[in-house]
Amino acid sequence: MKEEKKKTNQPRWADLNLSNEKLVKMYRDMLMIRRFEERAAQEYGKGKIGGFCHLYIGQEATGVGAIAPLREDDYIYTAYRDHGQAIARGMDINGCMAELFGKVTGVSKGIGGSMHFYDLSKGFMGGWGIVGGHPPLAAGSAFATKYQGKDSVTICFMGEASTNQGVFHETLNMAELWKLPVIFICENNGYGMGTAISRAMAGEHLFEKASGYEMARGAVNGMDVIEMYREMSIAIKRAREKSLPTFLEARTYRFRGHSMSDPGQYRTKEEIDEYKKRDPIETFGRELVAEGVLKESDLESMDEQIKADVQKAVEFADASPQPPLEMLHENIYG
Amino acid sequence: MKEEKKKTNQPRWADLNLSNEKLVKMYRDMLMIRRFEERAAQEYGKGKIGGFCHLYIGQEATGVGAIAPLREDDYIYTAYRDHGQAIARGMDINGCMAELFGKVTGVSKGIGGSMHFYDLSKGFMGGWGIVGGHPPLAAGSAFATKYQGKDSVTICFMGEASTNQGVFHETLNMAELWKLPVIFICENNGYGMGTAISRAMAGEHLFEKASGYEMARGAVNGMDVIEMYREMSIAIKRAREKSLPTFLEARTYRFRGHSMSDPGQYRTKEEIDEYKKRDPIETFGRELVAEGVLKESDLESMDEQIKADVQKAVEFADASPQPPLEMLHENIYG
Amino acid sequence: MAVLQIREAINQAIDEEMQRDPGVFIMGEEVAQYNGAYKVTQGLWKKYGDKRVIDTPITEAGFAGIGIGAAMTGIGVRPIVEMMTWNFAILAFDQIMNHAAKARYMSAGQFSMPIVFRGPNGPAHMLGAQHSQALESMVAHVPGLIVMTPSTPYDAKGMLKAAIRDNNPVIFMESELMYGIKGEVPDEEYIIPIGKGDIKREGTDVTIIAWTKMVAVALKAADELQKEGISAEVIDPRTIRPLDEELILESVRKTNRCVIVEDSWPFASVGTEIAHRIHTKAFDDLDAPVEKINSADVPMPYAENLEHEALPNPEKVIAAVKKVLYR
Amino acid sequence: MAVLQIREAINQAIDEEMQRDPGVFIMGEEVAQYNGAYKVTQGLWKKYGDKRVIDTPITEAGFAGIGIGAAMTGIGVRPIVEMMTWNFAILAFDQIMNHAAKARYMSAGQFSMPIVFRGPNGPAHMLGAQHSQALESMVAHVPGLIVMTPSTPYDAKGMLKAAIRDNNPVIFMESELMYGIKGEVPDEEYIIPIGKGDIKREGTDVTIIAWTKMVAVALKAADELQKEGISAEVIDPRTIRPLDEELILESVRKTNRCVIVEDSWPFASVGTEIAHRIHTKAFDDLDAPVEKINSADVPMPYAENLEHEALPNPEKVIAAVKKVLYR
Ligand SMILES: Cc1ncc(C[n+]2csc(CCOP(=O)(O)OP(=O)(O)O)c2C)c(N)n1
Ligand SMILES: Cc1ncc(C[n+]2csc(CCOP(=O)(O)OP(=O)(O)O)c2C)c(N)n1
Ligand SMILES: [Mg+2]
Ligand SMILES: [Mg+2]
Repeated sequence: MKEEKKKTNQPRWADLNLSNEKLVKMYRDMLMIRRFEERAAQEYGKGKIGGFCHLYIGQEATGVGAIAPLREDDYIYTAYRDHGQAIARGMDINGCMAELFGKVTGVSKGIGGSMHFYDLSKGFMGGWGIVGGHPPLAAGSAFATKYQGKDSVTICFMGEASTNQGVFHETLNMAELWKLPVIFICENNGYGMGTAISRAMAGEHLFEKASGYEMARGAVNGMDVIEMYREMSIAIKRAREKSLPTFLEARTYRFRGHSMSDPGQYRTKEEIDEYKKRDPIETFGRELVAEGVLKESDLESMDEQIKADVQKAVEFADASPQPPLEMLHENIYG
Repeated sequence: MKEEKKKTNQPRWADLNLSNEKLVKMYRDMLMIRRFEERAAQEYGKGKIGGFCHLYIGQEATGVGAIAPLREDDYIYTAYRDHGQAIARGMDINGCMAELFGKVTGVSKGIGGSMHFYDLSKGFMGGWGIVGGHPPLAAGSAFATKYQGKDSVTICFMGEASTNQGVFHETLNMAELWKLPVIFICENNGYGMGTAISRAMAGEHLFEKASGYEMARGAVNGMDVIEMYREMSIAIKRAREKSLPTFLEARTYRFRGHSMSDPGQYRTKEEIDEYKKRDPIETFGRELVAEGVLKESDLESMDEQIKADVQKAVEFADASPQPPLEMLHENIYG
Repeated sequence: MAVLQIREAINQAIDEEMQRDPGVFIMGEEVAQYNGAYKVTQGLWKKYGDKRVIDTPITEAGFAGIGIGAAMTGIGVRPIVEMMTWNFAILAFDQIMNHAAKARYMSAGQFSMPIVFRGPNGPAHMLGAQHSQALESMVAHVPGLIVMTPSTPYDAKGMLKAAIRDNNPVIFMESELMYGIKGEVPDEEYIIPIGKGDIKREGTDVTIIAWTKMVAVALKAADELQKEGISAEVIDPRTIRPLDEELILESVRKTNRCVIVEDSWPFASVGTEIAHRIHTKAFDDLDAPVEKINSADVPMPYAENLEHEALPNPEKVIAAVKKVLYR
Repeated sequence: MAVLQIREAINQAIDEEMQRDPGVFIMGEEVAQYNGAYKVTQGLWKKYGDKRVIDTPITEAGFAGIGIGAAMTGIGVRPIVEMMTWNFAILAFDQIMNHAAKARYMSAGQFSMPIVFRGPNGPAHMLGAQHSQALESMVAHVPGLIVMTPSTPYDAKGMLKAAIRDNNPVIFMESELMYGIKGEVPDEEYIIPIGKGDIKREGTDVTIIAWTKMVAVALKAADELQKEGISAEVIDPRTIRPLDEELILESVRKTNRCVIVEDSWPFASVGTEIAHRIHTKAFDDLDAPVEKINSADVPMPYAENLEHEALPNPEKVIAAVKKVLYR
């Protein structure tokens, strides 16, 4: 692929109007997610983080590629596997780490935890724990912006297993019927906990779940941040300009267990290794170097910087206070 | 159509292995449903029947054509619009009328009412009031017979508007995934209460709702009892012999309001009249006469007999006692 | 003052709030072109059009969720979601309990949730088990929700206006059988605040607590009791959560006896909660344990005689009052 | 006697009943190949195979309904439906409340409903608001359902066997945090009948009522109280619906004081129901109003300190006991 491009002297993103700065930012965001979560896993092991903790490692290109083409006034919904998208949306990593630590300086003041990151000021609408529960909320967000005459777009990440939930179908029907500017990005990482997609879903092609509604749909390589960016740009244009929904299947893979407590015996080491060869960060980093956007040494120094930032985030989280006890009874009503 | 058949001197059901007796029974069942419900409407007007009462008038061919090819050990699920299917299954019209009257001699001893007819001995599993709530039960019935190694089939009637409910989709997915011997017969009468299908459903073709699951599917003229019989025979065979589900859209029409209290201002008189020209009972009656199965006078005497039977059912219901007060606390647990 | 049916009072509340605030809209099954299954939204579609009066597919969970998502964007959208009846809203309980009720808290106050879920609740007449459930006890169990249930046209209008203006998810429970009930409604604007109960009848010998349909039953019982020289005070909490505990306790401290009437099932009901608060907070003022009259603890039967037997009625209330008075 | 974890005791109950009756099967998310999200079904798939240990898609309403439909055919099929947690079962409430709970009644007894819905309930540790709900009060509100909730390996096994053999829909609520708790379980078969409570500790001065996780809290409190010379009786109703009212009343008539501990929200809870029955049926035996200790009336926060603050603990129980003893 790259070979071909070389011949024309054009990188494959030439048509995408992507500045080098933006390309580097996408790379950096992916790497930040990776390092942030590797560290979170360590801190979890030390007991600094509690409850469920679902890592995004392996899926970074999906989140970063989907979020990069958004505008600031767009909205993002996701499930419990939400650290990656939060970071991609530019949420402060100190606040993210502090949230995992259950501290009042966290993005949800320690009340939400790993599964419930929120930042309304950035249109980051979370962070939801009921499988399949948030897609209607995302459609509602699109409904609201359309109602108010804004041209904002809402995107909604969800796992492939959540598309078996009925309310997902209810939502698709209404999104198409009412022409809502919402994009459903189904992160098909092949498994819902320990269940391979083929054991939970009838039908060959996940994206054809949208076919009964005649919704614009398709699959994309979710391990490739550029391909994600490309397909999302099209879908965002459709949503923003024509107020039409899209269902996008992003084929990806999670390198870690479902959550921290998952022994992961339902897939082979070979399968995991196969996917690791397609590591979205490494492959994109190599490509950036090959295309002359970055130097090998840039990658290294960037990594050092990111690790230092993550280290600071851990220190920040650790030093932060827990929420005051009065908070137990605050924000129930308002 | 008939014209063509005439040329070959073969009725169009020649391939269906239908005896004249069976054909006459199908006609009689449809007429019985019609007369039973016309009378029920009258009795409702007199205050003999309470609550909701959803008439099947106009849709008789769907129920009769679907149920006629069943075996005695097959199961039937339906929604609240259940009188027609109950009668088609051979449930006693005295018991049916008495149920409407809320009498202890009713098919559900007066506890169920119009929406909740049951006769386990005939595999008639009801009679459910939550739109979209019963399809999973029907799949469960198919699951159970398959589990027990029986080759029974379960059929499930539902309105077209109920296919927007999420649990319907959950059910379709599992029915196909687990290869359950269940047939979903979606009675598409064009309206869910006052809402035309196009205002509630995205996508052109209702039956394509099953496409994402790659389930066998199709549409059939639900105003034609023979076509229903034909398509159902194929689906039943698929279920019984291969343990595979089918989703069948039966295009039909209800001649009356959604329930007794419906002013029905959402459709035109012209539309209704157009469909009445295709009255499933009249057209089939004419065809039976044309094919020499019955004489015109047979139709008339049959109608007289049916009306007399319905009259007796009303008298039976009227004369029957209400359930004894102790029954209030019976059958909650067992 | 105009004399309105409850359905008209609710309609006016919606209409006025839609007029006042372009962010208010209503969605639900048959609310638009059909004018509402129970004609509560009569005329609104004609007046406000497709954009603001929206017929939904039959997908209670889905459109509840769309309403929730719309409400929490924080861009001035205030959905009213009509549930054709609360029996069907059970399908949306996950959306209501796990999403609407928790978004503000989980986000540490970032999200506001200006949404009303409204529709008829409780047994009507001969609708059978699946259509005859009074579900206030279930929703009132959940912190994050507000639960209101009016008993008169006056209350219905003032309470619903408060609900629509509130920034919390409000469960607003009406009654099919009450939509036709008439009463005076002022021409000028008024609001009945959330959490404010009402004395529907003053009395001195016993407190009868009831809401929605049961208020009429309580009042009927009180009239009968008056003839026997027993003076009953009838309290309508109007808001179930948060409960106007002070109003209730004050009355019971005066009368020292209490009967609660509700048409829900008895086990762990709102009435149980109210009784509990009285038993614990007015223990020394009570001359008899609180009596509760409920619908029978059974799925509602269709047969008219059994349904009648299952429901609370003035006779049962009178008997309970006599019991707490040891008569 | 073997010493088993609760998860093992539950596993044994399922295993033995599957062995005994080929009509018994189990379905749910991750119950088969993964051996259960909390390893409760460990080894069963290996032993019984795909036919009887069935991994479902994530469709709580759908597979609950399939279980219900299978149960009511009356051809000897007895499904056990595992809910990964009860928080997710809210999605299936329509199936459970409107279908499983009502089929027998609406059909005037034609249908039987031999089905168990089981899984962990209540707050675990730092799982946040959507994953930390104790929902027994909601399901126990509904006639037609049976609700059981064990607190020891012994109870878990005997109760679950009763549930599986019963012909009614049984809601069987366990607890993530308790799966590892150990206790003695007889080698020979035994059944603990539905509706039968248990005295977990005898005492004379006060009755503490608690179930599942809260039994341990109550026992801990009782131990502490003993040191201060206060003798607490700890009652575990085990079955929430139908409630072993006699056992409870008997104890309270003896001790004249009662504290209820539950980790659900307080409003219209099972504890409220129990308190109400005591207040009304043992009114004259009570020396103080019943005290209730609940989880805080809030969606559960994630932060460890706040979660701790929200939950019942022995200290809170001790304080409540002292309150009812006027100490
Ligand atoms: C309604 C509901 N059921 C079950 C669960 C437990 N659960 C959490 S994540 C998960 C798997 C979801 O898989 P998928 O949608 O593919 O997302 P992924 O975890 O792969 O990102 C399950 C079963 C839940 N949180 N909510
Ligand atoms: C969950 C639920 N929502 C709403 C209703 C009220 N309702 C009863 S029938 C009906 C229309 C259903 O239409 P369709 O499925 O097309 O069946 P039809 O009545 O045309 O036979 C509605 C909205 C209900 N009974 N259950
Ligand atoms: Mg997945
Ligand atoms: Mg229809």
